[in-house]
Amino acid sequence: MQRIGVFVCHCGTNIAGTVDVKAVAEALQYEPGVVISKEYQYMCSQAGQDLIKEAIKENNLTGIVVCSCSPRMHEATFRKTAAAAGLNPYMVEIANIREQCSWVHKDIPTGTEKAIILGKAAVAKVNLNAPLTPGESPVTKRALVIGGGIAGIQTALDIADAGFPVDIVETKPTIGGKMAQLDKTFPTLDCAACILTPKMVDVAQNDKVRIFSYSEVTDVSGFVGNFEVTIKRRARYVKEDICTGCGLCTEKCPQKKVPNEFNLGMDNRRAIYIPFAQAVPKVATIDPDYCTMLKSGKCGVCSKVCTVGAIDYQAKDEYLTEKYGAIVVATGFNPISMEKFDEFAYSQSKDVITSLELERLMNAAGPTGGTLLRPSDGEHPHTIVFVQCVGSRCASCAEKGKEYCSKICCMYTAKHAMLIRDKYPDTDVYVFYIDVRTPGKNFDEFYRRAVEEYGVHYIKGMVGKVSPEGNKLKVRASDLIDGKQLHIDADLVVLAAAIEPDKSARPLATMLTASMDTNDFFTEAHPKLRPVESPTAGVFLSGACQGPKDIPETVSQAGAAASKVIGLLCKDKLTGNPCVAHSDEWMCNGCSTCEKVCPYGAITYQDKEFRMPDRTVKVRRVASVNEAVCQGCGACTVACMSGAMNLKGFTNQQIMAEVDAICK
Amino acid sequence: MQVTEYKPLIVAFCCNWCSYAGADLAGNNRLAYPADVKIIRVPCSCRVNPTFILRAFQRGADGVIICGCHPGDCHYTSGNYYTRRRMALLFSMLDYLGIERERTRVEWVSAAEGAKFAATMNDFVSTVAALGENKRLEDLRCKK
Amino acid sequence: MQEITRNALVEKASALLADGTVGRVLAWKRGEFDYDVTPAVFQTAEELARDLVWNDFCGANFSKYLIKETEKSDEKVLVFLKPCDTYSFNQLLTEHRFNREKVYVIGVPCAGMLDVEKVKKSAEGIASITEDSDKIVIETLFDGALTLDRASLLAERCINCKSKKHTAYDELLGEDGEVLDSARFDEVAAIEAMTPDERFAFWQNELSRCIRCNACRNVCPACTCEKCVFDNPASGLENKAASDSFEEKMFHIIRAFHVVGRCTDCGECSRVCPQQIPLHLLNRKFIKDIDNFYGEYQAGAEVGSRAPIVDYTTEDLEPNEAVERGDDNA
Amino acid sequence: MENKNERRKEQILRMSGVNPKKCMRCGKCSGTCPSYDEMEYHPHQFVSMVESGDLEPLMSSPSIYKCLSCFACVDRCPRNVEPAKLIEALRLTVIREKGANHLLADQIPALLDEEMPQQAIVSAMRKYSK
Amino acid sequence: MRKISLANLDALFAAIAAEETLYLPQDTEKGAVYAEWCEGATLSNALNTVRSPKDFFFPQTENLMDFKVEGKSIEIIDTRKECEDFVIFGVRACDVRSFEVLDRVFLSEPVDTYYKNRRDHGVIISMACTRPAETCFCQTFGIDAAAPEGDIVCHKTEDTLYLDAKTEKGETLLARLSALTEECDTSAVEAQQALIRERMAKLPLANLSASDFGADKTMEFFNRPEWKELSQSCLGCGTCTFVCPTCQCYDIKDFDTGHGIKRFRCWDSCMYSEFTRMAHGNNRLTQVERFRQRFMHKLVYYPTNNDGLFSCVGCGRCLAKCPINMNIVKVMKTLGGKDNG
Repeated sequence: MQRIGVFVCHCGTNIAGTVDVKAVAEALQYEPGVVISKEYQYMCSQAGQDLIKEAIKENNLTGIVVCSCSPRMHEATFRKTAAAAGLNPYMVEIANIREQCSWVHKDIPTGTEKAIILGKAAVAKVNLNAPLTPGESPVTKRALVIGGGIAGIQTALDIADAGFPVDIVETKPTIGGKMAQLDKTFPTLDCAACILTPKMVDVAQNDKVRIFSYSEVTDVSGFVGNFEVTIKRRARYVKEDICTGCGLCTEKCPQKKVPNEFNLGMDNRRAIYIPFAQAVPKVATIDPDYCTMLKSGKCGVCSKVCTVGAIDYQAKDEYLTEKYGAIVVATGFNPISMEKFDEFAYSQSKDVITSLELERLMNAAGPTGGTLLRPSDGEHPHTIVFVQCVGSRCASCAEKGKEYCSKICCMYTAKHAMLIRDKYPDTDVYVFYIDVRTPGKNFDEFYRRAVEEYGVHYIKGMVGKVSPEGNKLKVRASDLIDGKQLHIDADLVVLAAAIEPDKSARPLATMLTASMDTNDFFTEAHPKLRPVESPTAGVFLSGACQGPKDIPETVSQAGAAASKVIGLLCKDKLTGNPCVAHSDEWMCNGCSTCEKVCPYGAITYQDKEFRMPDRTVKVRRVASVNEAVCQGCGACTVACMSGAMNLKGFTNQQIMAEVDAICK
Repeated sequence: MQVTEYKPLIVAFCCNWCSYAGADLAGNNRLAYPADVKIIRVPCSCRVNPTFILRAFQRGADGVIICGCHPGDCHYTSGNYYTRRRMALLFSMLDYLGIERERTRVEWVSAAEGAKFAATMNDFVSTVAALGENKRLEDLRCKK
Repeated sequence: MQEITRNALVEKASALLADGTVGRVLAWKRGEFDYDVTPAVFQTAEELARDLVWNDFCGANFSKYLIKETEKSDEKVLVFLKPCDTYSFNQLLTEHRFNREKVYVIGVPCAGMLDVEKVKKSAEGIASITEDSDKIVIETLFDGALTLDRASLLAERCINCKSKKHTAYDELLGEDGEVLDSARFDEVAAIEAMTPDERFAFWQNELSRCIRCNACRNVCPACTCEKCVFDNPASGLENKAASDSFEEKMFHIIRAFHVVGRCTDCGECSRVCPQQIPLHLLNRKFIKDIDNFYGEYQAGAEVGSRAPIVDYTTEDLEPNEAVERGDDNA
Repeated sequence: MENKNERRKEQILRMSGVNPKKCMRCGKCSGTCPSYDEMEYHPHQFVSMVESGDLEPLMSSPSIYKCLSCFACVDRCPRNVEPAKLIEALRLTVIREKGANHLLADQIPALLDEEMPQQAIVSAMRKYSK
Repeated sequence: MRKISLANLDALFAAIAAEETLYLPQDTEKGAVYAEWCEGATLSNALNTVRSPKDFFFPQTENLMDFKVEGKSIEIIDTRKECEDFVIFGVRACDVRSFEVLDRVFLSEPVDTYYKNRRDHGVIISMACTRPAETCFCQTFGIDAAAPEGDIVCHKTEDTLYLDAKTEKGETLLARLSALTEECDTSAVEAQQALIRERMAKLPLANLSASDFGADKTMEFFNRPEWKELSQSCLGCGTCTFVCPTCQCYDIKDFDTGHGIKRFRCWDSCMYSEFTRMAHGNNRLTQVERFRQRFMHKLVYYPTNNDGLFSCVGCGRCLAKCPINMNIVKVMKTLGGKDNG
């Protein structure tokens, strides 16, 4: 039998105004198990907490019920109070008589009656509470970073700096990600390569970091501190450890007509290639879709020219399995497809391009060597129209655009406009915008410079239609400030395409049992307070996989994710949430139903020997819950027919006792 | 409409992450709903065993409502999807047994939907009040 | 008339006992009367020759017995399974309830089993029952012989047989049949078409007769819990009383719910109910709903399938719609 | 007066099914409108003026008849606001309040010429009649 | 001996029902059941009811008392109600004997007052069987289906019902019905009895003998190896015990209604794994033991404590209802084979 103390809080007049707290305390003192029932002005105050602590000690209480505000507010407080008085913190139950009673009911009789019932339910529950102790599990001191863009690189560097080994898995042949494709960066106009490539080199040279490029994660099992990850290393047909990256093969390869994805298909590369000069690892990769040797067995030029014998046509995909304590997702973003925006004629004209394509066109290492030329005829464009928010903030059709703001477009467009006006003062640059969003350090100043110093025409209004006519692009747009419709004959139209999470994110989320929002961005554990953690313990988020971000934000989030990982890897053992499922092995019949519903894979089955009542020994298949993985949702408890599976802290018996108390 | 004096007893199971927080928000915003609603906190709507629902009816509840995160928003990724299937089948069965379908309900209420929580409860209470006392799933022994 | 003769079963079983393939045989044993058949374990060819019976009253489904039987020793158990029994067999394998390696399954085609209650309703004082192609001849104690159509005496579950196809066997006697297009949901639909008041009255009448003997549960091949929640004082549900209508409703709703997606619709529950409550109509309602809501699913059609109740899609219908949908079906 | 205007607005919103609050003032409707230059008030202005209850100027402006009902604005609006439907509702409100059709069916034959597309006749009927 | 034309049966029932609640077997779609007689109800022709009439004296569930908890005090409330007089009509010889079996349990010291209360107020009108079934074996236990016991014994022929009072209770009731009935001799009844006995002798189980069983035979049967084989297909359900007219085991439990405790008793079955569970656990761990208990009780333990009286009456209900057709006849034939061929 429990010895329960009931503590009713007035919360000033918040509760006492609508609930007769004295009557509540009085009514509850006769409930089974209750030995003391008190009320006080503010239970959460130091004095209130002291009152509880004293009562626990004086009356040898085994459990307490606090009738107060929502447990979401002060459950943790009162658990600490109880613990300080030597009571197991899970012997505390809260009756929510503020948010769910005094604040929503008007008169005192009603409020009091309901408060008493809620109190009785809490008492009924505490009567069945059992002290709970969180479980412990060891931590594998190695981290995995999925994605080798700036987010992944920064996270890996920071983790490695703290002394923990870390692996980067990148699907592309090189790390670097989107940032490697950029020309300059706002608002300082640093050259992207100049600030990124040193980091790439750092990461390559750091002996704590292993880079698995041209690889992908194919399976994840385990749980926080103890993940087991299978990584598929795709065959690149070049021995990574031997290739010197001299590039001779990429010059001699006879297959020259392979669209160069690094330049977004605006020029061609060879079938054996190094994506760009500063690639890390700087080794060649054979594209099996185009290599004639791999496709038809005829050629072998690269093998002949390779002086170190790095070419291996027989290479196969390899799988390796590694253990990690933490996983960081840094899968990044892509611009959405512009195919469906007919009004902007993206599919009709080569001269309608996306901003990322413009980055390549302006990059010294790009297809035009850094000279801005029209893709259609290689002429110098004189009139350039930028269209903002293409597919962003788009509620109309989900299959076309995205409802959210892509966040980075305002700033990079200002950057583009400014760079163009700087380099080619003879061009007219129009930017059509809905709003210009510049919340960042030196951002608005940057945008104003584009307008004021560089003479970019910023027009509030939207482009309605782009129609190719001859070698011009007829742009029809509104100018909302001047109240007129503009007709511009443009040479080049640049669309600020919305960005979306990388396609690899969703299957990865499934493997990680990490949750995603409807846009396939990873969900944070808390949008404000835990922005770099996924709700799945041990999985962290870095960069644009969590939501649109610019480089400074990405880097700071990458650092934050790294510090969370370091915090985790520093621990030798993890303590879990004690409100987890528990299988009564004697009751379990081994049917595997619970295993199927567990979203965390926390339930496994094993054959165990049991000494039966008739003294025989029987081997039975029974479920066991990995308490470190279980998050305590309770899906298994309902799936279990025999009631063998129960949830600590929310047992069937406790919930039914609450039901009974409420329905008295 | 006829004004009914009947005060029904409503048991509401709310998931800790969304609906319970939604109920708290309704409280924060002082959005009134009848005191007939008594909330039981569960970690996830998928913790609600059909047994609990029947138990509530046995003990005299007139209506039972289960509130959880919106599909897709479950704190545990998939809990409310299981709730949805389980309750769809259970409610259909109760209806098949001739038990008034209005006495059971599932609503998705997010932590931000305090107003929806209050509106849902107001609506549910008045619906159940109109039906009157639960007679088809009652246990006579539990009557006062 | 069953296609395979009793002797074929005896010969097959005796041969497998003789060559050591199996150590025991689970089969039907003759009793006091022609309709009196008991599931039994046979150890020798003599016992088989003397007592094995295969006739129109061999309704008992052996699948569940395999749990107990396979634990007894390392020898293989020979079991005869009718097509409907094989679904239960697979479902139990899905739930890891016994070791497949320890069972030797012989599939027996089934022409449908007779309903003993129907037989007794049509004749008092039964001395003997014999078959004559599609007729059944009942010799009575006081009224002479009666000849009845076999079809008129078939059990409901056999009239609405869902499948003549064995979903699992090591060896098959005779020809295998097909999965049938049965009208098994018609009765459910008829109840759905009633008004709520009629439905309530119907079930009140049926379920109030329940005496809580647990025959339905104990015979059910899906009810294989180590300890049933209704027997477990710790569950908070244990109650032996057939006290008032609530307990029976609770028992039958929860029991049906516990076998959702696992019930193969073998019909044993209705067969054994001493009060003749059509319990299969509860389970079938769930099966019908699952088919309607989540796509057709037959428990036990294969080993290892995932029951819809432990699965989901993000597009599932809402519980409040489910009830509406029930109407459209009516 | 205040009330009448409120009722009118409510009716227009109900008839059109448009929620002008969804508008984010991007002006893509006006940027896309082929009749822009013919209009005194432009599609985006229709949306914002209806929202602010500024109905009189719109109803007395010839702009409401300049809309071609080509639905380009409806198609391209990123927020599903559907300005053309709003304009149509305004038009209908004007005609209804006048108590008569702007154009009667028997007036039409005289206005027809061979060049006129069938579509224009149909949309004219819709545009000028109750 | 009195008689009444079957045509006047309704009048007879009405006369009884005028003062006492009358129950008689009535047909339903799912077999015959005892139900209260009301205008228009007809007597079933079925041999017997699906459930035995033991419910009248020993109902399946019965509230014994209530506890009311107020603060820290507990009040005990006696919920017994004074039972009204009632008449059960048409009880077969086997079932009449079952009341004797129950009486010896419930009316021996300490007397079960709940049972006695109902027993005192019940009048049993029995009915001789004319068309016994193949499952009948009452004669094995010395019961004469042609001459049942009871307060009033009835014989039904083609057109007439003969009534003969055997007890004081019966005589009082029959006297009250004298206006409807007329005095007659016993010749028609004797003729019918002869026919019944002839039929009984021809039943398939006519030669079943219980002579091997009876008092003080525990050691002879307890360790017999056949129990294992007999019980192996037993499902452990309670069907046999719940349709049995003589099974008298019950469980007493408290039910918390939320505003008080109801102490009730309900039938229990020795076939259940939870039967007579005690603090240390169960005393019969396997189905073999539970199975053996039931039949040993019927055939050995009960006779040992009750002057050799068997607590099986051969009604055949368990033969008809056992899901796997295992029953006392098979047990007797297997274990007591000496006289059973």
